Amino acid sequence: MNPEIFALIVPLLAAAVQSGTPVLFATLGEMITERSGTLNLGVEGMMLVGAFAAFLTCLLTGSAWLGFLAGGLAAALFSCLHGLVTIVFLGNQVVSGLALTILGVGLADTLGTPYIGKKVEGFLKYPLPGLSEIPVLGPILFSQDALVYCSYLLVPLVWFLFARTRLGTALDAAGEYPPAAKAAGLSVAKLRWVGLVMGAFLVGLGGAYLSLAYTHLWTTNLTAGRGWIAVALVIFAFWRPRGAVLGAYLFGGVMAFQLRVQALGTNLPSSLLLMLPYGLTILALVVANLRGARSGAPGALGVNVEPEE
Amino acid sequence: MRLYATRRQEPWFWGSCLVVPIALALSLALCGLLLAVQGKPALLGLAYLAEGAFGSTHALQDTVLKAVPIYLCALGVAVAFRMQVWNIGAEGQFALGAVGATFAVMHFSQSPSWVLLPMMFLCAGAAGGLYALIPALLKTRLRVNEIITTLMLNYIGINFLHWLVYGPWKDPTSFGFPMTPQFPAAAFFPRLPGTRLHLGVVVCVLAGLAVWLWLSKTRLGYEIKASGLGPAASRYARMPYGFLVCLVMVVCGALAGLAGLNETAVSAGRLQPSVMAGYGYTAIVVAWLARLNPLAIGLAALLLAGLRVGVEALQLSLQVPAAFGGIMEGLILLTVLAGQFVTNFRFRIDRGPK
Amino acid sequence: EEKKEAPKTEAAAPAPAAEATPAAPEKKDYKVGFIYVSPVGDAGWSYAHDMGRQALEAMPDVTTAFVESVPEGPDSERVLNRMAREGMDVIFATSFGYMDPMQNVAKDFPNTVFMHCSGFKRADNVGTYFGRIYQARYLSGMVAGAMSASGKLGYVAAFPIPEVIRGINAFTLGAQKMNPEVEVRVVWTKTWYDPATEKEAAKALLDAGCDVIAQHQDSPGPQEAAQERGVYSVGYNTDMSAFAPKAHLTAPTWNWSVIYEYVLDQVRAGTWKSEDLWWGMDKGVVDLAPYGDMVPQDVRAKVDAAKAELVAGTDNVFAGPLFDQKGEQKVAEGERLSDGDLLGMMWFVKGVIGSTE
Amino acid sequence: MGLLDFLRRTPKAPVERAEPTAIFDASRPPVVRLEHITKRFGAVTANQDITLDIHAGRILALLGENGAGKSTLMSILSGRYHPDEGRILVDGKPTRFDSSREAIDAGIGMVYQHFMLVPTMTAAQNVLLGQEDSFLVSPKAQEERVAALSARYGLFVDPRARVRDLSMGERQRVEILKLLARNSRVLIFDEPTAVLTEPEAEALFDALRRMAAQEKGIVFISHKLDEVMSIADEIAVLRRGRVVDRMPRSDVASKAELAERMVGREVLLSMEREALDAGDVVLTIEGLAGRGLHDVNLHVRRGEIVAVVGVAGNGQKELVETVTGMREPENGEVRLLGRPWREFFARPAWKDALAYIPEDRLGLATCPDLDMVENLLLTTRKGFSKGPFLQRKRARATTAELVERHNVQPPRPATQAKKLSGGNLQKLVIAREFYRTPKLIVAEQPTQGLDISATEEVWRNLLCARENAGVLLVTGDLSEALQLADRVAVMYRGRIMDTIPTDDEKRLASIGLLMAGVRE
Ligand SMILES: Nc1ncnc2c1ncn2[C@@H]1O[C@H](COP(=O)(O)OP(=O)(O)OP(=O)(O)O)[C@@H](O)[C@H]1O
Ligand SMILES: Nc1ncnc2c1ncn2[C@@H]1O[C@H](COP(=O)(O)OP(=O)(O)OP(=O)(O)O)[C@@H](O)[C@H]1O
Ligand SMILES: [Mg+2]
Ligand SMILES: [Mg+2]
Repeated sequence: MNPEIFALIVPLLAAAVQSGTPVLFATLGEMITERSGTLNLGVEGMMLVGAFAAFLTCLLTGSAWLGFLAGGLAAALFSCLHGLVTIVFLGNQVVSGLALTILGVGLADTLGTPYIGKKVEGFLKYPLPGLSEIPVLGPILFSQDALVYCSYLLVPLVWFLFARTRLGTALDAAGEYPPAAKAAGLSVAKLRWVGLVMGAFLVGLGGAYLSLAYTHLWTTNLTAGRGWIAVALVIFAFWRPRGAVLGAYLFGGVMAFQLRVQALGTNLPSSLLLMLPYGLTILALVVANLRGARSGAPGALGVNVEPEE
Repeated sequence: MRLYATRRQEPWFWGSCLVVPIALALSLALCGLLLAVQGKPALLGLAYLAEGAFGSTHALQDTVLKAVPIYLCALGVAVAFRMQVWNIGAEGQFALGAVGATFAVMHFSQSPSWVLLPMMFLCAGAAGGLYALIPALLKTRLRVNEIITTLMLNYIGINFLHWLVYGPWKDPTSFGFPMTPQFPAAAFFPRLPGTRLHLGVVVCVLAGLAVWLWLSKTRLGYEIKASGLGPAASRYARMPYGFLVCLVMVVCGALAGLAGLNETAVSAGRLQPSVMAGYGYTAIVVAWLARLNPLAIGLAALLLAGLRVGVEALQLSLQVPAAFGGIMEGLILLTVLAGQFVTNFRFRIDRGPK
Repeated sequence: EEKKEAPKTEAAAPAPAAEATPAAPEKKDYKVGFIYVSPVGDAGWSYAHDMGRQALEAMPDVTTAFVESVPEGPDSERVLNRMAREGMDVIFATSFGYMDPMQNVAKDFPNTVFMHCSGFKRADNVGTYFGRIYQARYLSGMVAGAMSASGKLGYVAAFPIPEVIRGINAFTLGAQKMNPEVEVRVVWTKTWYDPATEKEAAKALLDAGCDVIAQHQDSPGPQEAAQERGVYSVGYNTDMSAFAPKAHLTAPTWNWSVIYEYVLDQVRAGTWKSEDLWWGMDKGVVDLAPYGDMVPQDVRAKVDAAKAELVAGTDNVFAGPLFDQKGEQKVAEGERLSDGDLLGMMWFVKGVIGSTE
Repeated sequence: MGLLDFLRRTPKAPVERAEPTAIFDASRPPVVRLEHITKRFGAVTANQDITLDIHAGRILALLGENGAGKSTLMSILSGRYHPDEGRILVDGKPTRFDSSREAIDAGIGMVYQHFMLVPTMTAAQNVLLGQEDSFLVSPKAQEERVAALSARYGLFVDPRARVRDLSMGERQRVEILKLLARNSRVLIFDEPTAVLTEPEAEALFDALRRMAAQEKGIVFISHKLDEVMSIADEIAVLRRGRVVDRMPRSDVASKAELAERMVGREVLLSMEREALDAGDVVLTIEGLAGRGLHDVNLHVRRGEIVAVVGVAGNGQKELVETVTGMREPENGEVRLLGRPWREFFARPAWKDALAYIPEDRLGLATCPDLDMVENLLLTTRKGFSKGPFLQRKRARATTAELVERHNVQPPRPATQAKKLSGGNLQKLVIAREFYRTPKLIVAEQPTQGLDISATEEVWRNLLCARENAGVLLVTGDLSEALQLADRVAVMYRGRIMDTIPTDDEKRLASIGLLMAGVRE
């Protein structure tokens, strides 16, 4: 094929993978949480908290991996507020999640102000020896940073969790029809805690990706709405891991594409170009529905489980 | 011994009267603590906050005015949520409402106020409503999840507004800045005599009443509720589910559109990107906090508006960062939510074996 | 000839920093309010203004207060109103969108001095101010043009408003001064502060063959992208070299305290009157950050020479002949764009590739 | 294994059952003892000071009218509900169950009346939910395990099928398999046979007897007195939340006696049905085909009841959905009250037209979260409208009246549908649908789960309704069909095998074979 087209397309796809990765982490995380029945709209807030914790840890310890872990842990800890309000006190999940976003943004901003403009080494590009030399695929998939490779592993892992483990089945049951889970002797409250915290951990990793691998610096508004995109992509993915990959890379790809269209010179107004990723997401969903895809929303998503029910 | 919670058959009335104040007090105490941690005087800070929100007629008017767009959006969102249609697209519908209002102004700019204002209402409502119809049709015709479409349409709507003000609708005399020309005086909302309160407040009251009447007293309102609670049962009872979805979406869009009109016509007096201030998202919080009840939505909107206005006073007096407002808001919401538990459940202690 | 239109800079005769306001025996405490569009910690626009505010705070009889993250719509009017009510003597509004709200509020508080940054509406008690950052951009463009091997420069831009477009043009003209064949590619992100997207935009430009990245945005995202690819970059707002020591050539920077101190001196002296302050390098409101090590001596010399001219008050940045993107002549040889034209500049000069929408 | 094989399968020789008296040893303590249990739901007292023993090796039948508190009591035993007062003794030791898990661990398992199944999971996953012993699970191994289990107990389900695609009968089987897969000491079956076919029920009883023989304690709840008479060792009768009677099976002489002890009055156990003159045709189905149906022909006249029988999942659902306007006929013609399908359903009248009593009472016929008044309004709302407004006061009064007339418990119109017992909910639905004075009634399993007096009531209502209406009765209960119907249509694999008048004894004998798809 025409090498010039490759020269354009390969970096575009590589960019799609990279800009899709933080969203992918977050989408997978939110997916786990939602499949256990908890709707957590605090993704944006948790991502920010995770991004900040990761950055701070990395700054203080100098270890990128510790930072990465800290990002996940911080978000997981932060999500416990949501668990407290919705699982223990049975408060409305929508409001609680939104409150979490508001709170998380506020916290990250307030705590992070002294660190604005600081820089960390974080994760650098690490082309995998051998694999990165594969033509086309190499530069796209295997010339990324270590966290991208982690995300490759995460997808089958999440699939495996739900398809092949006792825990995954139980989480699904707690999200689909809690009375059945209860009657089978499972503790729905516990399962929902597990789903929430586990999911939040991944969401936090998504945030950590932003501050450690994507930008290597701390500023306000690092997530810039990516948490919301993740929430949307969970639906887009029909609550399935492979859909999340598709959605995250598609979204990242279209975003990168529209920037490249501009860079190559166009007279199209930027506002119209910026509609592209959102419009295409809708379009993709419409096509999927026309082809008869099932929504797959957990039956008890967002519904609290009362003590006696 | 073990503590049990069982659901009350009826919500505990006195409990619900107490919960909000107690939860508020609790979260305010937390906020005070946070202030103290930052080395600011806690009590004084809270006093500034309260004063800034409700402490004077000025402050009260500020709060009420700030609550207007929140209320309108939240009311609309509540209508959709009542039917369990998860419209989180009030933000985009708000944008389209603003665009619609501007369209009216541009085409009837020579008309007197009594022609122009109704036209603005009409166009804003229609634009917001029709915009909301897109996800409604996608949902009913193609079964596309509305959460995702409405969210995406928010971004698209805002970019559409941007395109207009950066492009075709840009005021040639604005030195290139993204804004339409100033609206004529006839397009401004009349004020209630002696105050800064304006027509928008009246619209809120009327809209609230109408929605309440509609939802609780009419057959359509009943059908909306029933379809929301049991889509299968509503199909069984031959309720026009698709039509109802479209209807609630359009109403929600229209109300959000009116909020957009309010923001463009009242203060900005022209369409510019900064009319978008995230009320569409705030509305979701408010609607749920008030459990979709129109009156309670009013109170919740005032509470949130007051908080946001008060935080500005706090900033001005104590120089706490703006993000602190977010922390306070988040904490208050979480405590109030958790507090509602005692209105719905009673505790029992079991001293049985084990 | 240069000052044929508008900016009544000559009114600002007294050198601002040196002025010690002799004739103001009033022992009054002056309260000054600032309203910012973003958090002050953002290391960008609001941060630069806040440095100016801190300079005021250091003045003996001045206290300052600010409200940050105020959306430009109706909220700003309320905040301005509150500031005026609380008895602020001078209020600075630091974003374009505060223009109309400030006009509305100023009507009700005739004794308060209002200063609006970057707008064009004035009133008896409302003055406007701004800085000629394009001068510094012109210089940074010269550096970039000289350092580019490919002759393709990338520019990550926020919003298509005259301020940004003017900057892109000045940058391009500067670059062309060093390399007439140079072209500047523009990507709009429609964000002021989204490091990841802005970095992505820079990468898009790099993929399109650019080898120097400039930005009109507050985040250091584009700097990072340049450093990672081993090419050069031009920062903005403040010296951004910390983010990309190997890439950072220089950056146009702000120093708002010059204007703020001047205004306050005028107010204290009782001589303040509504005017438009559009100050440039000559007054020190804008400057160029120190060059990176990689900038060779001959380039530095040329840029320094151009800078000296600007500091001396000769502003030839937009001197003719100027052609627009399509090659049509906009400014004839020997003429120059008026300030009015500059304020509303919505076209790209020849050599810029991109849309102005 | 096909259904045919299942039916032809020679039943295992029933395990010899020892004489109850031989097993029942009064000196032996009960496995489980419920002591002074009281449970209230707000104003409703579901259980009042109940004391009940469950003995190993014996089958205890729990009888009682709808809403008597059977399910609640057993839910307490299975750890789902927490009693307000009283305690549970397991092996004489006081225990408290805070969750089903603890009850399960104590060896108590329950088949719930309202299925506790996860609709999106496979039958196998549901059966083994919460019981896998290793962290990793293999769907294949699970399916094999469940297939073996289901074959063993003659409760056939496809282990790979998702529960949401299963018929009610199949779901019931999954629910029972779930319990059988555990090794419980006390097994509670809350109306397990309501949606089982007769052979399936027989297979289940075999299993129950075998378990009892192995010293399991078994509680069996049913409204079908035949079943109770044939399987119980002991019988306890609940009324209005109290145990009002308790007896060994051997003390009861006949079904009629049992019925009387249960209801407190004499109950007719069969219906007198006089044939009425058939009137106009109210439902015509000609050549209906598509979506699982093949050339279905049927007509129903005013004054007659036509029963559709067959094993669940043979096209009854599709037929009913078409007739009730939930899905459009693909091929063939359907006419209701003389009007073509499209025309009829374009603007269906709420009154004097079609009434539908669906099998799914909680999700379809009613909305669980609405109260009785609003549930009444579901199908009658047009009758309570004045302009755009709803006459809620009038609706409340009507509801109160209907609730009283049909003896719905509790008689508070503000009660949410989900808080009604299954039988009472059905009464509410029937009250509502008959209030519409329909001309065509489609009733799907109308007495499933109803107590005998309620069943009697429904039967009487249906027979009575014939005078003005034609009735299409879809039922899995052959005896019900024979009691009520004038003609019986047998469905198999989407076809109507035959339509037999109920007075044609000779042809009726072949129904069993027809249901299995065999035509001589
Ligand atoms: N969750 C609940 N909330 C309120 N009331 C309830 C609840 N569950 C049951 N009830 C009430 O308790 C009483 C007993 O109900 P239960 O389900 O135990 O009856 P049942 O004997 O099983 O009846 P059926 O034979 O119809 O299944 C009924 O009056 C019912 O309305
Ligand atoms: N979950 C359970 N709870 C209680 N008892 C059970 C359970 N599962 C099986 N049993 C009892 O254990 C006995 C042995 O079970 P098994 O499955 O080996 O019987 P089977 O081989 O199918 O029947 P049989 O040998 O009597 O023909 C069964 O007869 C049954 O009574
Ligand atoms: Mg029951
Ligand atoms: Mg029953």
